[in-house]
Amino acid sequence: MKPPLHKVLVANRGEIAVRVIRGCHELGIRTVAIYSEADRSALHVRNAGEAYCVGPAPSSESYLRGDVVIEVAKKAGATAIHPGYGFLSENAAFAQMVMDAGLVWIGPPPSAIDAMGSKTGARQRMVAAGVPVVPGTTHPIETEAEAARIAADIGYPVMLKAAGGGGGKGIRKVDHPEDFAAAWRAARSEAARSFKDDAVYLEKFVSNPKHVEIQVLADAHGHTVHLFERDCSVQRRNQKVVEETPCPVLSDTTRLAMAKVAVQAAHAVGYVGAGTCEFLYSQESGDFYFLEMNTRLQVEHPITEMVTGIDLVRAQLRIAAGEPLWFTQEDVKQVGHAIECRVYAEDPANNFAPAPGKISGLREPGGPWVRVDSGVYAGYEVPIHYDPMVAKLVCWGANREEAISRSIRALREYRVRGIRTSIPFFEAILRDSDFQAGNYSTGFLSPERMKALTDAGHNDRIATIAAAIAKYEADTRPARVQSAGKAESPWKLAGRPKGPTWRVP
Amino acid sequence: MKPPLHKVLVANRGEIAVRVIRGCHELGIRTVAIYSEADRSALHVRNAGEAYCVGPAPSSESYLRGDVVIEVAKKAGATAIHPGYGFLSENAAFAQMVMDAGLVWIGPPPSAIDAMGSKTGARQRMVAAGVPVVPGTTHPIETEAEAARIAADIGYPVMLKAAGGGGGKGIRKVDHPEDFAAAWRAARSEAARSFKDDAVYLEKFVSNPKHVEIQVLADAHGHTVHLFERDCSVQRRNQKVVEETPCPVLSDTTRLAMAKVAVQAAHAVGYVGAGTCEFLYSQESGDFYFLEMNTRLQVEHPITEMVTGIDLVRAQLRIAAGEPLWFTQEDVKQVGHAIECRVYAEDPANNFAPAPGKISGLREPGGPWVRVDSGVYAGYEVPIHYDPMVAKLVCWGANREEAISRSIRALREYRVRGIRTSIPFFEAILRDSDFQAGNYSTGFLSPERMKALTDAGHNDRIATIAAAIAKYEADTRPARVQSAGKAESPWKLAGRPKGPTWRVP
Amino acid sequence: MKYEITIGGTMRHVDIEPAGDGRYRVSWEGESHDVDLLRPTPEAYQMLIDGESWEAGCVAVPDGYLVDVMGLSTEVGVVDPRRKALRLAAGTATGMLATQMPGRVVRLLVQVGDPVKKGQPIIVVEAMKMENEMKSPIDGTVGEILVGEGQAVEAGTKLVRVEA
Amino acid sequence: MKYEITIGGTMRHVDIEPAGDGRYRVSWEGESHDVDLLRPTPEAYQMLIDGESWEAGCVAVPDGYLVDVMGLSTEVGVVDPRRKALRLAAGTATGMLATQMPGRVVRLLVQVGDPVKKGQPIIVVEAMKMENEMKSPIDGTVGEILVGEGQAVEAGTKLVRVEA
Repeated sequence: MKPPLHKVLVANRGEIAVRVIRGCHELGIRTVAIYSEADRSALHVRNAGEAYCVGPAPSSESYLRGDVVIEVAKKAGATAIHPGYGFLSENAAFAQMVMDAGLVWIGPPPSAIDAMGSKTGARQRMVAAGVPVVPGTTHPIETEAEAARIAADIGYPVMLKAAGGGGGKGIRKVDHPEDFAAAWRAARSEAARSFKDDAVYLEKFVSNPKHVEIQVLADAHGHTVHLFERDCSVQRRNQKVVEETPCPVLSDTTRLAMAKVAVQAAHAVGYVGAGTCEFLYSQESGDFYFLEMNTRLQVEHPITEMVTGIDLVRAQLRIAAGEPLWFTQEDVKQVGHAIECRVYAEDPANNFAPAPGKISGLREPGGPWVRVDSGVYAGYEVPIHYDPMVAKLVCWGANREEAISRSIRALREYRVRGIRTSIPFFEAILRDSDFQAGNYSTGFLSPERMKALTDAGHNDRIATIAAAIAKYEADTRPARVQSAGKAESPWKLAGRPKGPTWRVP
Repeated sequence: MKPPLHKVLVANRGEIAVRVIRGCHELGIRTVAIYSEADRSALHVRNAGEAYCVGPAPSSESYLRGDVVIEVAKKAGATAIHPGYGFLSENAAFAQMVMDAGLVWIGPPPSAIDAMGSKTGARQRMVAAGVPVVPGTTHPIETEAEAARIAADIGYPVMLKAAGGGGGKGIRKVDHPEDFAAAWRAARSEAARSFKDDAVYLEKFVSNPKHVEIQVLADAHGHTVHLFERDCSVQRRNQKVVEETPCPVLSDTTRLAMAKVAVQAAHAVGYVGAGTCEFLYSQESGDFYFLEMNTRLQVEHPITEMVTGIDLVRAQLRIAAGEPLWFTQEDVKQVGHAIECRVYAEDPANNFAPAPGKISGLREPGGPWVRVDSGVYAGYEVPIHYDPMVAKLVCWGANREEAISRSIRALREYRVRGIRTSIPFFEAILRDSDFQAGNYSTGFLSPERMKALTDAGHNDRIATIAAAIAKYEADTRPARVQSAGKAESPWKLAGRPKGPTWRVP
Repeated sequence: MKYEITIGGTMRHVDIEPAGDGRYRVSWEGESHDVDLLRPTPEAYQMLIDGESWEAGCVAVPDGYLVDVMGLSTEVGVVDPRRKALRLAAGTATGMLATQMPGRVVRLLVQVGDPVKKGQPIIVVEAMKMENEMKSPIDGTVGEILVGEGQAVEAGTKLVRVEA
Repeated sequence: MKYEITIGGTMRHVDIEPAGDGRYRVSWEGESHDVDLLRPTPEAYQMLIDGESWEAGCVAVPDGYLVDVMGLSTEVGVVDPRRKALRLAAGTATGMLATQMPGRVVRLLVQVGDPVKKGQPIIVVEAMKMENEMKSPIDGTVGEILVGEGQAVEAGTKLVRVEA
């Protein structure tokens, strides 16, 4: 590794800090972790080469203090900063400060972050670059005639939306031209009633959409490649919970068209490093529309790593060190299938209520093609201050069926004691027949389905037996905990029957 | 999965039982574990669907009791038996008993096990099938003239070996024809003195050999494919410790020639299922010689899985269920590089003395392309009765350098408290310059290298500080164990400085 | 030993007898199981139930256990009938609302003396950037409020006592 | 607090002072370190040593600790000089041989009264199908044999006492 990346400060916490530290260590790069006062016991502090406290628990006083982070980097002799995701990762001003301090910024140029930072600005740039965005107007339309003409242009179905609106009022979906006039009047009058403003605008209706995104990698020498797509449509409260690649319903033609657009979008803003273009994909029309570009590593980057064999963190580091891409688009192959489940410390059956607390016992799954990117360990107390995601389970399979069955196997091996997690919820999702058919959109986790998914799986028979024994042991031998093989010498056990033993006469 | 594999009894223990159980569960097959009285707390008992005790701790009274195993299988309603490796896996009589009991035997036909069971018998069959074996005679040679002629035939260097011998006596390596007469006399006279029998035979000397083996898969419909090779030359006491694929020194021509021979050997004995042909490969001549065929799954099968993407346990199950191979030889690709380190509970610095005992703390490595096939867990007591291998660490990389650096990273994350393991020894091996150059043979772990590999790495500075603090805490606060974040409410920590904190003025 | 075990609305009379070496016989109407128990780690109850391998985590809560099987928690009431008789004789039912998670009290929605319905939100606790409404466990009257707005609370902290 | 710390043949006078909140100042000739200690699990000493992150496992053994750093164990003698003075006044040096691993005693190679050299094999213990010769810790005479052939032993069992 080149001198600029002698020692990297990772300006993040949790599993992504652990992930970046691993990538650095594999390249022989030294690492510096930062931690808030609530994070002294965090796993990234244990795994890093060095670790320094940057302030109190609230992110605004620690992980978001760019000035402190740069100061620590310089005192610790770090030569570069990796921001992970979230926190300072998409802060162009911070990126500039890092570079001004003479440090390497492991991320895209501030200008690219800026260009993609505002949704409307990005939309205008993308339109100029020929990238498809959800068609429509963003300004109110004056007359019904003009509106009908625009609707015909962008194609039915369309949505009429109150310009001053929100909360579902003044919105009308129009399926056919013959319904337009009535819908126009209804929308305007409802808008006037609700918002005292009858201005209405028009947008293409994307029905049954999937959230599909394309991973791109660009070096500082003008080469940009894509690493195919991820389907991130399983969402709760606009947060992704299960991701997979390939997207089970995308045709090769659409996949490549979308990928081409993503590369084009990255080019248009002079992108360098790893980034992701998010699209809305209509399962009915097969059309797709650019939503935004995330100018950083994504949470779900591992599934792309699993099917392409390309280490994205290693790639970020090598690109930041100035290396040109060491492979071409033709070298990138999508092999097999990968699924990620984001393990949250929360209770899906209780409206995803957070469930921080001490992890009294932990056994992570292992074996073939099972990857756990964890930010916790047995004995760790999940703090109340940060995102509830504690780990990611990533499983690869030779095909989708294998990836699903392997994920279910791994989820059933996963033991987290002391806190509630979304682990059993994932098993219910992966066993859902619509999920198994690939037949799901961003509306997948509807209230009805949530109820079905969280009702299943409880085993009252086992709970009854366990509780009876626990009570009996508490009543008769309160303090006894028979640790494996500890109570007696293993030699003494020999010859003593234990458990049902069958012998052949 | 077909009805014959409704429920599988796994006639093994430890990591391989866990591995097979995982493979079954991924296919929706129910599992039955067996355990000895010393293994009630073993991980395979925890992971299986059902578990039954088959006898006392000694293998001969439990895991090797084929009659009991079959009885348990029938009582539990199992329809098939998977033997793992070791124990009953290469016992043709047991395989026959299983089939006679109306159960499916997940392994090759007894006739194939028998054919490969005796080394001399296998050698004769292989010679007949045109498979290369180490050239030489197995019977004593009468005269010097005849011996010299044979030596010239098979090519120098050759080994003269006392027919009645052992322990290194009566052995002479002969490099050139002009040295033959003297060596002949010396070997015969030493043989006569040592064993009262001057009979001597002759074998080709394979210098600087590598142990390379080929994985094969055959279905019951006459299709046999190979899954490329594994280099298993890093050995101690003839036991493999580190394996990798591809072999770093094999040319593509030799690789494919060796693979072709392996497929041929499997064909010759009517092989069905997963098997491995072991070869001795001469790095000097480039020649290779068949040693034996292991008619079962190998310990090191995961590295083949990692580079081919083919799940070998799943393949065994599908083949046993009667499925024809679902891919052709052309579909099998060797992608990237994989390394396995066998984690033993032993002390390499102390002549590999076994180190059973209680694992008081365990943190297995994770993250990208790191696979742990473990047979243990935190709190488990490694029993004294069985093989000391407790887990396997398997890392994949896009190339050999990446696989090595990832393995080192994973080894440094691996924490096993309470017992000694070979984990730090592996780091020394992977950092060895000869290993890194691929320049190693079966003689790699010489006494000199062992000394160098086990001397390094101790950090006296850290040990001094840790011991001083441990003593101080014992002297002042004997019972205090500050568990992460447990002592105080995390809220109370906020605002209180902890650890070095830098602030920008 | 006999216990009354309640899951959801269902109550069973369960009989448990030790069979030596960590084994138990657990029976109720129509069902009977041989259980071989091992606690590989303090929090894990690893059981071979008639040979079937199961694992559960049991955490004691008032009048029972929170039992975790494959990550799904179930509240299981366990009552020793002899003790139950004693307790029923003793006093009034009250509902104590405690928090299962550490966090910070954001808002109190009731005052002492307010009548409340079972399931009515009475206090809001924040953790991990999310507000969570905590509900009255019973119909009754707010008897005591044990925390203040803005106060940090740990798991298990008692928040509000509702009297029936 | 001052300790005499011995690793291999090297002895250092180490001074350790608490600095509050789990922090310590550890110094010896020419070196001085700020250490922020956390014990995330009972067996792990996680230390930030002047900011560098290290982890060690410490197991108490007679007169010191077996310290595991990155899987490599080092025997570290730790003596409180005040107590050492007391002990030196008290009696004779003896070498007690104990087993680090559970197993079975296969053979005794010495009898009480035999003179032995440091490093001389005196007893054979078997575990995991391997025989292991255990050696005398000091030059001296066999004072007591505490186990018999065929006997099962656990880790830490005292086997033979050698008197200097």
